[in-house]
Amino acid sequence: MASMAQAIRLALHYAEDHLGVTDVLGEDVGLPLGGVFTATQGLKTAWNSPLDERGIIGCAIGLALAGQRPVAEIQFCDYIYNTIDLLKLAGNTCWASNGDWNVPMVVRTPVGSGIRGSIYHSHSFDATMTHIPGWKIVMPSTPLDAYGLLLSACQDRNPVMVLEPKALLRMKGEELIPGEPGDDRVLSKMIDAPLGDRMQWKPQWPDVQAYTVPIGQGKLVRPGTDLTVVSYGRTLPLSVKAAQALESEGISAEVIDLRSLWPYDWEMIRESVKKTGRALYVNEDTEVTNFGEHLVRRTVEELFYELLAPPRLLAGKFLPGIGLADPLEMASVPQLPDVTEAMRALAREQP
Amino acid sequence: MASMAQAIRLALHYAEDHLGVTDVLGEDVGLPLGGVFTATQGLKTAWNSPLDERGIIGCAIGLALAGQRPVAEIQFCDYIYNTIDLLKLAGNTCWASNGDWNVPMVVRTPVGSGIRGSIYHSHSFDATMTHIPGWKIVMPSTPLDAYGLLLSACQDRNPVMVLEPKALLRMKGEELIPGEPGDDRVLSKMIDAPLGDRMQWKPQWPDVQAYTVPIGQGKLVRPGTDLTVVSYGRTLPLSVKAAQALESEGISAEVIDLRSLWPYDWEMIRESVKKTGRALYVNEDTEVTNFGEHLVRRTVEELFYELLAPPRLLAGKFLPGIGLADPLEMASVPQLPDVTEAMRALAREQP
Amino acid sequence: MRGRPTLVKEPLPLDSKLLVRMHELMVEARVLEERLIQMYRQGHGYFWIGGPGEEAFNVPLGLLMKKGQGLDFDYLHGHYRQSGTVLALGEDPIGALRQMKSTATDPYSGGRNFASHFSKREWNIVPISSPIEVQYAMAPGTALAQRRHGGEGITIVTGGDAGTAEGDFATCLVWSSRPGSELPILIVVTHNQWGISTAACTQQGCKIIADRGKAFGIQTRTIDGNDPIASYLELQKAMGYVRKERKPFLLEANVSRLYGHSSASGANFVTAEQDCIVEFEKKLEAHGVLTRAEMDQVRARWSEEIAAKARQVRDEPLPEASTIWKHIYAEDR
Amino acid sequence: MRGRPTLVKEPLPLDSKLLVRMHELMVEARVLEERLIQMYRQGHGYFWIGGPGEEAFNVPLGLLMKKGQGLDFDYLHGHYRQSGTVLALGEDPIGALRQMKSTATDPYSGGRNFASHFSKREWNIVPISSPIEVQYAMAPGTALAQRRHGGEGITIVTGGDAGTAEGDFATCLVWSSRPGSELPILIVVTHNQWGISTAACTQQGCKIIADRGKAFGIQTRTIDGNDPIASYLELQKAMGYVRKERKPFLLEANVSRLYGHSSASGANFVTAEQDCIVEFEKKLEAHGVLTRAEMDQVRARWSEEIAAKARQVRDEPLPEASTIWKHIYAEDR
Ligand SMILES: Cc1ncc(C[n+]2csc(CCOP(=O)(O)OP(=O)(O)O)c2C)c(N)n1
Ligand SMILES: Cc1ncc(C[n+]2csc(CCOP(=O)(O)OP(=O)(O)O)c2C)c(N)n1
Ligand SMILES: [Mg+2]
Ligand SMILES: [Mg+2]
Repeated sequence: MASMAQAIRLALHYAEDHLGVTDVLGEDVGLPLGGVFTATQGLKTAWNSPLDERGIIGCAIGLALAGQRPVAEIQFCDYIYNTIDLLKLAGNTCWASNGDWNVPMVVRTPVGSGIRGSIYHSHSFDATMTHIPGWKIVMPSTPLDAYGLLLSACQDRNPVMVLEPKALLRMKGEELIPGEPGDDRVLSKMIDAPLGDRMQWKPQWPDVQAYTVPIGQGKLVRPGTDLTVVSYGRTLPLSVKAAQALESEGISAEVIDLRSLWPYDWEMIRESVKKTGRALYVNEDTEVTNFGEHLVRRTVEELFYELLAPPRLLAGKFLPGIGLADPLEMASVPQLPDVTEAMRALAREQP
Repeated sequence: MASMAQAIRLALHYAEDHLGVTDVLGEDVGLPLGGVFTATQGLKTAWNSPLDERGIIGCAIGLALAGQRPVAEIQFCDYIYNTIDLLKLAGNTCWASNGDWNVPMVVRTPVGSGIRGSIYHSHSFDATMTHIPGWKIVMPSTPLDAYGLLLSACQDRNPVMVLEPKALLRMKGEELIPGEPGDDRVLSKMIDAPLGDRMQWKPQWPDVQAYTVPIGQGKLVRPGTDLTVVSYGRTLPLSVKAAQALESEGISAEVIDLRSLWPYDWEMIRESVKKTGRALYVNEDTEVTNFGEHLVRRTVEELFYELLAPPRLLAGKFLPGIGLADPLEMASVPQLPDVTEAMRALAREQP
Repeated sequence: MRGRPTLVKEPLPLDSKLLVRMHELMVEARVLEERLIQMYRQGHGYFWIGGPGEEAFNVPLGLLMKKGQGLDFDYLHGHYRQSGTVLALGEDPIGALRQMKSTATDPYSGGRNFASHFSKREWNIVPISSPIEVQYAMAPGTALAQRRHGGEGITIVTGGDAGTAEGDFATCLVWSSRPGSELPILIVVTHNQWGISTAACTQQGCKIIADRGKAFGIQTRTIDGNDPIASYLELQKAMGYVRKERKPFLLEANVSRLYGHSSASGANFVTAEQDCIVEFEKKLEAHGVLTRAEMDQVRARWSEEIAAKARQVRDEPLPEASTIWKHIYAEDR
Repeated sequence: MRGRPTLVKEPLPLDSKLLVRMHELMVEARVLEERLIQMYRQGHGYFWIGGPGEEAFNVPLGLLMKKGQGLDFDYLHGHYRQSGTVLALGEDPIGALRQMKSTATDPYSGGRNFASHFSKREWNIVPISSPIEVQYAMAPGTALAQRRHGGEGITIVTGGDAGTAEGDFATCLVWSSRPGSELPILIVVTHNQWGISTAACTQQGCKIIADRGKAFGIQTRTIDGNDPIASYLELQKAMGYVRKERKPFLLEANVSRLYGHSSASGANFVTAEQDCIVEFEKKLEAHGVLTRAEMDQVRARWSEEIAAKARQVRDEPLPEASTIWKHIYAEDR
């Protein structure tokens, strides 16, 4: 099964061939590297940009205004913070021009911890991004969702931010992408660039098919009755694992993979929380002015009287960075024991 | 009584003379203008910078590292969004160097709506800023608090962000700044730059005195028993007015001026909400991933079982901008009737 | 009584029909701006900013643009002093009045944005936004699309002198001159010596802004933007180069700022700066292209016409509060 | 058997004691970096990035710096290839090993930051941070304080070639050259022709990066940063100018990148690029400054010494989890 990085590559290939993607631009996305996470290897429209994030986002906006379909990459979301004004501009251009112009661009950027990235390769971007109006924002936790969400993003008439959880980029999926060969080694031979000189290498693309995950649709990953866990990205598989572990303690947790952060599937959350009366939101961004706090707010706003316990947030500590040493990273962002414990505590909480 | 703009000027003057402030830098802060809101007129260390916000924040960091005490101005917070990475850097330098370096800088920037600023002179910055660790963040709603908070900011060994509510900059206070002459016309003659040629003009500074508002301390502006309203900046006086109006309906609202957004006076909020059982958070930043949502989260996290109704947030609509036309601005951010209605509804809410 | 001025013999280097047209548009633009200022003064608008003093450059720019939608035509990434260009493209001045008044009919933003924040997709006029210099970061995008597309369409980006201190100006130079990927882009700086209250000479170690292009191998030129004839000829050359060679050109135009920065600084007429229309009219008169009386008539005609439009706009409704929810996203088609 | 090389007669332009010292430090830096790479390979660190290939430039830079704390001394706003400079200032290499291993004893970040992210307030070494080019935006701040303070202290900022595409590089040029407020700052670009996998020639329309200073009236120079003697002499001149004239100088040094970008790209030795130590050793030998045997000894000595330090570091503890809460704020004093 394809890894998430391979799934992204396949999606972009499909989007180049079928959805009119004209440019995959960013630092080191073209030859010879094909992206620091290999996500853009072999793509025919990939080209290396100058080392200038403002230029990358600016150029993508310009391309989009000119009717192209750019997919821009910011190498790590840690380096996107000098472009927030431009992201806001991309998000307000349609509104500011009263609908005259639209900006059909996609930005992809790896986010989060899990690869020992230290202070500047561990940032999360969901809190900052969900505060910027005019964008759609997605964050897959499986290769197939990455594929399906990217295909949706590349067809949207609005700017779409794709947050790619670094920790999951190399993880293989459990579902085949339509058209993907069943054998991983075969897939790798076809689309992974060889070591050494790649300038002559050409990928052999499998005939992948259209498959879209509509933006705004969550996924009920695991049904349950005692509490609702809503997560996305790196912490989603942890939530599933924790739910599995807690089964033996008689705790039945329902787990929702939000997948789209904006717009998001409130319907799915609401139905679940109405059923369980307990909600835990899990993400790894720092916990002050965090998107999970928005979800907590909405939960109390609309479901207060149906709650059996306060909705909880488990998120990253409010620290200036994630330290490199193992004990530091482990203590800074939610790990499996933290998720398990938070779920257990909420399930058992009594007034 | 001094206006908030005058109070800021007096504070910076005091800080130049007594607290070691070395540089008041920013676009048009020096001669001849003294700031687009007149807040830096007549200051001896004020100097005009190039039109480059990244340069302003970068230079201020460098000055602070070199042992100076810079106070940087970003002309409108709408134009600070290309410097978020640098703000993050200022906030993480002490932590990243394990305490070796500190960054004693102050950044001042006008925020919010209320002057018909349209899309790019109406932004709020409290949500974005409270998500950046390592900073202290204050936002006065009266001239005296502006004075006292600035004096604290200029003595802090850490970066401090001062958010100045545009709508209140020209409002006069109800309390004298220590040393301020009682007569407004006298004060104006002394410290307001004349129209016309100012190159030769020198202010005559009143002998203002030390007065600090400690960072982290809220102010209980109005005691009450039925609900707690926590606000800051432009919406604080609206909350007070609404509370006064609701008195006649038999609703007794306690109003807290948070003043410091980070760290903030949780103690004060907690005691109040414990007493009233109802909490309304009011600000004008856009409402998704909003700092008020953090306060809501903390409220349910710690006080859930003492609440009589869900804590509520009244904030700006999640829109790409604030439109210029009157009906648009009015509909986009909380106005007096909105605050009054939100308070009334919360006070009357029954399960 | 002043006599008829002696006619200068040597002919002007532009066709007199064109000169008359340029004059007409410059006056139209000036009258429009003066009306906008008046509207501000009378409370029919919250804020004024605009282009009086830049007509001699902006009008020729508009006349020389290839107007239309899509890659075969010119893209304009302008800033808030661009009225002369937009009028020269053929825009009805009523749009600017409507935007000033924030009416629902405002064709550029539906009452949302400040005056002089034009936007017109039909003519490749990218929405003008208030933040200084961001247009320089975006312009390489449309230019890149045009490079790929071929043809003669080019991208034009404009901004002020003080703004070149923002990194985005450098971004534009870097992205426009990548070896083998040079872009068909005309990079314009209108140099009026000011950034709000801050004099250029106190901030700019770079005396000639156009020189910043040289290290990148970009063709550069600094011109007298107060002279519409020089502007026309220089723009023609520069745009011709960009169109044909498909390479960047950096053009710095020295201009005036005739009503100060904006209404925030009073919007009063500044007598110390050269007025391009006065100078041009002297020249037109001296060369017998137009008489004083004819020129007075042009101004009177525009004053009347624009006053009438302003009256029309006065009664137009503001946008409904509920419209804030419109166009956050472009709908699917 | 290779015979003793013929001695070159004409003397080298630097004192031989200095040459021996420079060689010593260059070897120390190289051995340190090779040890760091080895630690990465053996799992004693998560990530390596560093300066092998830049020793010929970085060592003279460190030797010529005025070392100390405060405005009278030089500030260094470096980047992640600065080990040669830091060692030349007299730093014990064990600090770099500790940072590589993320131990609690890491003197630069307490186990928080990546390798080669030095910080030492005592010597005005501003914390190196990972984002490319932000140091160019901050450096004018320390330089401005020094301009005001007077004396001979200057600010030095360094970064790579690809990074000059960020607007912050332009910001540095703008802020350093304000008329009447010129800053005492040495702006360095180490040009290794690469930004990770991207070749400079594919991105830089600006063939000579130093030329970007010219429009700002900044003195500029492009030098062979692989030659420690040339580097020393050129740095001496440039730093002397900045110290005395209190004006900016932009110095571009062509250097090699001998182990690729970082451990992310394998950290393998690149044979195609010039190795400054090999070249320097040839010269030292040819001029009779050091013999092959002496130089081999230098390397052996450092290899041993640094290996011993690495063994020492191996057993040092990692920071405690609870330390994450330390130093978010500087405590009041
Ligand atoms: C990013 C940003 N910073 C600050 C401002 C406020 N501002 C508006 S115009 C202006 C001066 C612009 O000067 P210049 O670029 O020379 O253009 P001019 O107005 O002189 O035509 C400033 C500082 C802004 N609009 N955008
Ligand atoms: C703002 C930012 N963008 C991207 C990166 C990722 N990155 C690290 S090093 C590098 C290349 C730097 O090239 P150059 O400036 O030439 O320095 P060199 O590594 O060649 O010395 C990139 C893109 C980063 N660290 N910071
Ligand atoms: Mg100007
Ligand atoms: Mg390089």
